[in-house]
Amino acid sequence: MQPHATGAEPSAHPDPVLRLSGISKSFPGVRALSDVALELYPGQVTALIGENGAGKSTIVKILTGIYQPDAGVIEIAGVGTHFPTAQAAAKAGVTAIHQETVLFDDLSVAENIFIGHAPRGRFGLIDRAEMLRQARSLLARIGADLDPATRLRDLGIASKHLVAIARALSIDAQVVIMDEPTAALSHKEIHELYELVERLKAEGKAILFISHKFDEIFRIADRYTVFRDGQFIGAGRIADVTEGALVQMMVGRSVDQIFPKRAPQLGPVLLTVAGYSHPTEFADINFSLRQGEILGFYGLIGAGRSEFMQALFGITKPSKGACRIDDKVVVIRSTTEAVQHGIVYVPEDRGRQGAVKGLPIFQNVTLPSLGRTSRNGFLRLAEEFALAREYTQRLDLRAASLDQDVGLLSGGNQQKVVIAKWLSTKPRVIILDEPTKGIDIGSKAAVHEFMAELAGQGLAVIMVSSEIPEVLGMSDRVIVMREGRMVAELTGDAMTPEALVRAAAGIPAGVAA
Amino acid sequence: ETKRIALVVKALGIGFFEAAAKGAEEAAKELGDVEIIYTGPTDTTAEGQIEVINALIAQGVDAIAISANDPDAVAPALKKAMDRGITVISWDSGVAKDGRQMHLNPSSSPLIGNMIIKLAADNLPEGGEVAVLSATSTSTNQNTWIAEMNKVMGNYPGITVVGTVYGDDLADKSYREAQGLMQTYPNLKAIIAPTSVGIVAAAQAVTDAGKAGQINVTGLGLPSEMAGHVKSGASKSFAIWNPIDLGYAAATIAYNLSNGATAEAGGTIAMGRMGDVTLDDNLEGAMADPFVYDASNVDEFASIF
Amino acid sequence: MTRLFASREALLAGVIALLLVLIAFRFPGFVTPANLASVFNDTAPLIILALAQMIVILTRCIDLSVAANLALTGMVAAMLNGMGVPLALILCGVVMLGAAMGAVNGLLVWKLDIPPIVVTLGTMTIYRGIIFLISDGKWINAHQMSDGFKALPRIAFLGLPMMSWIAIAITLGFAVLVGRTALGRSFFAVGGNPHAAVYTGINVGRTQFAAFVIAGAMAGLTGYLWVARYAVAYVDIAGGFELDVVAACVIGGVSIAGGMGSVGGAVLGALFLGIMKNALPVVGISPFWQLAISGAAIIIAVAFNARQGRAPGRIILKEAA
Amino acid sequence: MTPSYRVIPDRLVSPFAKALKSWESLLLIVAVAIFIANALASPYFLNAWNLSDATFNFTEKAMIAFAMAMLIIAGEIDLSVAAIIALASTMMGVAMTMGFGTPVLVLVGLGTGLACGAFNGTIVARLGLPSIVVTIGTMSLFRGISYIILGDQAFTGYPADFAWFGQGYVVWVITVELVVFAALAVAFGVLLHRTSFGRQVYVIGNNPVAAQFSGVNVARVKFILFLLTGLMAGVAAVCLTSRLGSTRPSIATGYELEVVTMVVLGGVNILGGSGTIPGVVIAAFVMGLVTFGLGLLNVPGIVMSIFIGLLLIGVIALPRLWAMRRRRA
Ligand SMILES: Nc1ncnc2c1ncn2[C@@H]1O[C@H](COP(=O)(O)OP(=O)(O)OP(=O)(O)O)[C@@H](O)[C@H]1O
Ligand SMILES: Nc1ncnc2c1ncn2[C@@H]1O[C@H](COP(=O)(O)OP(=O)(O)OP(=O)(O)O)[C@@H](O)[C@H]1O
Ligand SMILES: [Mg+2]
Ligand SMILES: [Mg+2]
Repeated sequence: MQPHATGAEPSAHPDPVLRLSGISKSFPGVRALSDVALELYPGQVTALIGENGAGKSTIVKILTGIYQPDAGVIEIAGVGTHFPTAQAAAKAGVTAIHQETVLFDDLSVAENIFIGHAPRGRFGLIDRAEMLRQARSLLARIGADLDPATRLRDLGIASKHLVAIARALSIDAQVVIMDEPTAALSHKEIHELYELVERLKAEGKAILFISHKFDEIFRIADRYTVFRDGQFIGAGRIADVTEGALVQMMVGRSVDQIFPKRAPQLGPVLLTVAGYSHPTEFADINFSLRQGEILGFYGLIGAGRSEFMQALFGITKPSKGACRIDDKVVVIRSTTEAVQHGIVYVPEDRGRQGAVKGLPIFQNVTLPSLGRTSRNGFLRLAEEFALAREYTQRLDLRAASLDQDVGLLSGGNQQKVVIAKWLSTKPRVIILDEPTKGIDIGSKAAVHEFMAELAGQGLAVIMVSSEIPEVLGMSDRVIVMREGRMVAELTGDAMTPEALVRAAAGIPAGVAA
Repeated sequence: ETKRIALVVKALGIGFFEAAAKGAEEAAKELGDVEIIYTGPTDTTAEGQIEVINALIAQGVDAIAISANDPDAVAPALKKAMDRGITVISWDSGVAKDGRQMHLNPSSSPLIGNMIIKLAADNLPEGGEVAVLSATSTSTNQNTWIAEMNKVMGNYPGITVVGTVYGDDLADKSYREAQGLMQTYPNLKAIIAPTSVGIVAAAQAVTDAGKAGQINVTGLGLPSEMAGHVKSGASKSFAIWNPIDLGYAAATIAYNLSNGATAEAGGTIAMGRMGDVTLDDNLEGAMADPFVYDASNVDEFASIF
Repeated sequence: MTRLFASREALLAGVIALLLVLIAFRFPGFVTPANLASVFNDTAPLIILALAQMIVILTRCIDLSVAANLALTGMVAAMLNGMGVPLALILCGVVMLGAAMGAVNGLLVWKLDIPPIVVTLGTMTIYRGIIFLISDGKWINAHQMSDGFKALPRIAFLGLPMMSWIAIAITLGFAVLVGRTALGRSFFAVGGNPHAAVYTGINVGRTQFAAFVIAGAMAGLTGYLWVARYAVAYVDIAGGFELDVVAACVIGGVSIAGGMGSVGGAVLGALFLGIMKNALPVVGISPFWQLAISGAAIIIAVAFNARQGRAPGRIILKEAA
Repeated sequence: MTPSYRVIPDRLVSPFAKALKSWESLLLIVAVAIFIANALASPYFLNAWNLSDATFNFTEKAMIAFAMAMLIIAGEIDLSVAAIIALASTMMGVAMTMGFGTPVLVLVGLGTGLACGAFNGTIVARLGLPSIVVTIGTMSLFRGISYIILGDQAFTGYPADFAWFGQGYVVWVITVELVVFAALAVAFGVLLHRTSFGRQVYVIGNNPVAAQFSGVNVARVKFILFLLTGLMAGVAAVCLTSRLGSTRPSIATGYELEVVTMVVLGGVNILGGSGTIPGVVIAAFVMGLVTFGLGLLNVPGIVMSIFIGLLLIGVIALPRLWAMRRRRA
């Protein structure tokens, strides 16, 4: 199928609600968008597809008045307009669920939903009762079972995301934008989100949906638009295109989506964890891990996988349990000690826990390896650059230079820097927590390739992932966690999608999943 | 060639020192070939005065006459000044002996010590509790006067000093300290504040507490600042020497020393219209007796200083 | 029940009550209503400025220039009084002048994006310097002020001086501002997550500007009250008071990182400090001990507050909950 | 995997070009301008002895500023430094009255500084309390202990050889304090810019969570920084006590804000994450030159502080205003 290069459509379709044309936007040193076009139609879901750093989030920010375009036209229902502030965009009927959760931990759920446009009562003061009432009905509408008076800080990450969705819907909008809305949601919530999207479609809203997951794009999108390196590549109807063609447009070449084939060469047992427990977060975790093995950890969001991994890495202290490396008992009280023992952890929350924004790429990469790139505590710049160059290039990092601030990279490229940082330490056990979350398809393959290579070199790899194909495709063995406990350990033929979902959701055998 | 004499005060802006500067200018006019540099830090710290002294040394002034915030801390800097040929004297609040050629007390310390307790006692024929509100705890002259006062307490039976507090020569702190005194000692009969800042603040605090007339505020103050409180009855009487005279005398002594006069124990130095000052073994001398102000004469002097 | 106990305000109120009981043990006269009223009156400027500082801190800023602002407006008030300007005009004048100085801080933070601590460190010295320039360093003493000028904060009404009533009125005003207006809620949003505030259409800079202007206006009003109350104006009045104000906020549970705090907390924090300051000399503790004791009190209070405020964390394990 | 990697250059801008456009260069121009203005304004300025005296206006504060700069870069602050000076000086006085000689006095001064730093460091780094508030508390606590010990008394009569630190000369007009200042400038410059410890300081200032997740012992680094700051306050206490020849509890009042001003003027981001030691060194000279130059004209200290305040805001604001104008044009 040949995609329509112009995005123009047969007249059978209604006119677009929103049309962008000739939009360009530059940041110091980066041209994020050049002369791109985008059209959204009422009652249809348009998927915006592109690699990390293609400019997807940038266009969202332009549409919501957070960035101003350098050039180009925004038309709503055929009338040219511009959005100097976020409020102007909301007034014009554009609302968005942003890629980062943009909420306030110390305000209540209701206040988070209505901040900036709270219902007013007497003397123009905020009408709290009315605000709670409206919040309750909004939450009910998206099927979220939340008390609007709860402080946001007390909610889990998935619930927070639901609040963000409720907030977007609290604005009466014609255009709803969702920037990777399912990245932080678990199975059940994702399905509820799909239903919500269907309902919004039925209400005649125009939806812009950004995702790296092709299965969901094909499931809910009606149309697509592809960007590559800030350029408009094509647009058209989903029905007229295949996955392979989309990927081709996206990366400019064909990508082998098959997980790397490998014949695991298992060495001796490297790591043994016995009875690891935490007073409130997880209990009684037992497993052992061999050299050259990839161990998957599956579970729903909030199952406690990250909490356990962070305890293993010395961030939090367990209350009970022992950890042995090479059959020697080790006590890990800090991250420094974990690194000394060869255990490293690639965190899930790269913005907060991974990248050090404000410092250049090379300094990020060499941070845990400073002992190797320095002599007697004195730094050696040339060695730092050499080390950083080696690992970032292998991960196909897109950056202007190694001296560039990490904060200026796109989300996916930041993740690559964080992974490079840990690989450069030559660890023995590497824990990857959602390593491909928010990473585009090309880089994803590179990360998978790399994981296989690491295992081949005799490293022990732990991979926490919520993506079933990834877990099944990469792991030699899978541990499933639910509510802080190990509920299943699967190997070989027992590793099926059904088994994973059943164990993770706590559905006993025999009941339909 | 004109002589440049620096009058260094504890802090700029205090009425007492402004008046002293007026006196120094008067001396300059009388002597003819003198330029007065009136300077000081803006808060009452020794470090601030040292920076001022360093700047004066750099300018090569002929003489420095200082009222010190700390007798010891400024001494090394002043010693350096003397090493570079600058005449150094202290006045009002003194400097350690090796940091100056002589020190001019406004009055003799025993006289002042006796005066402040006498002012309180004269209005308390039946005796009673009195408290002292001082300036900073490091203030040399305050401490000397209070020590002298304690020496003569035996002459005033029935009067007991129940406490000493420090207002740091800050109006608001002094005010709060005075309030604290009234709360702590319900039978308090008088507050002695041998500081021009403290006495005004204490009088205001007593007035605000509705105790004007019951608690007598006395000590050392400026007539212009105290006139209102004398009228309201918060203060029955207070004493002070004339700061204009003091500035005048300090400037004249500095001039004479830098023109060849010598400061030696037992010797005298001329102070122009104020007569001669006689130095003791510590090379200190007293200018004049303190003068008492009350309702009968305060208005007359309020317009002068 | 546990909620009530856990709330920092209730806890702080308890500590204050305990403090009063301990003082009463040594010196019963301190807890008489008349004396407590006078302590409250003494603490009024601290209460007003702690509230003002609170909203600034809520927006992730800090205003170190409040005391200098107070001193400058106080001096201007005294000078205007000396020129015979009527009191009503002086009152309007000080609030406007204070707000203008707050606006200078706010504009530098908003338009030039200079960190607030740097801006106000600079303006703190500049405002103090300006007092010296306009007053020539001279003091304005009680006898140079008109009786009407000095009287306002002292007028008693229902047994409390006007200064206390003003503090009470301002406390109520802040309660409404912070709890019930869009601006008040946006202070929390801006401080809690400035990044997210942008996405919700709140102008971070402008909200911070508003906080500075309000704080400045409060400092201006307090400037008049201070000068009229103590009947003196000079360069150094309220020197170092900005640190007391910040300490009051922090003791009251206002998070220095922004986004967290309450009117009740700030007021209680100010009262705690005020009672400490007033009580120490009264119970006969040597003046030389005062500084160390209040320092220790601040550290303990902060440590305590932090322990209280520490998030309990999520609890994944069902039976542990 | 494809062997042909996309090549990422190390740098696009050379470090030298970066330095030319840096804050430090701007500040250096300001310093030179102030120097020239001073020379033109006062005939007494260009005199070796006078310039030597002028260094006392900043040396002690600058010693603390080096450590404070690192602390601020790491995202913390210590407002208790002036109070540490007071306590260290008081302790030296106590040791002196017990009859100890100069070497012991110096050790006591440095030791007290270290102890105070350890106290701050423990509370901030181990208990995780906000340093700005904790050190407002310890500021009262440390100075309060001085008041408890000294009351309205003073310690005087330090041994004659003790005066060497604050009043001595190494050669000609070069004072002991100036040499100590220079040595510390180099030491801190190397520590911050050339060692892995210094790198960790920057990392913590930019993102303490990521630093912990990268194996950096955040609490330890912060603790060491507080220790260093306390130590430097101890060094300053030795110098200042020696220079004044006496100890009062009110010694060094208000130094903390001048130190912070110096650090910020030196281009250190008060929010942490960036700044350099050379910047702080230049800022120290700028502040010393301004106060001394204006002092020669007998300008009152408070008016000088207006200049410092304007300088502080102006040096940050002007380039930004300039950039805004250019963007609009
Ligand atoms: N504020 C900014 N300053 C500088 N560069 C930026 C900024 N925001 C985005 N960029 C750059 O613009 C480009 C597009 O980024 P954008 O976030 O839009 O990518 P994306 O398509 O959303 O990627 P991802 O899938 O990783 O989220 C990237 O090269 C990024 O580095
Ligand atoms: N309410 C919350 N408050 C703060 N942090 C949270 C909250 N909920 C989740 N997180 C953080 O988000 C991440 C999610 O971890 P969580 O334990 O909930 O899930 P998980 O089972 O580890 O799996 P996943 O990696 O899929 O999220 C963790 O880093 C956790 O610390
Ligand atoms: Mg994006
Ligand atoms: Mg997780």
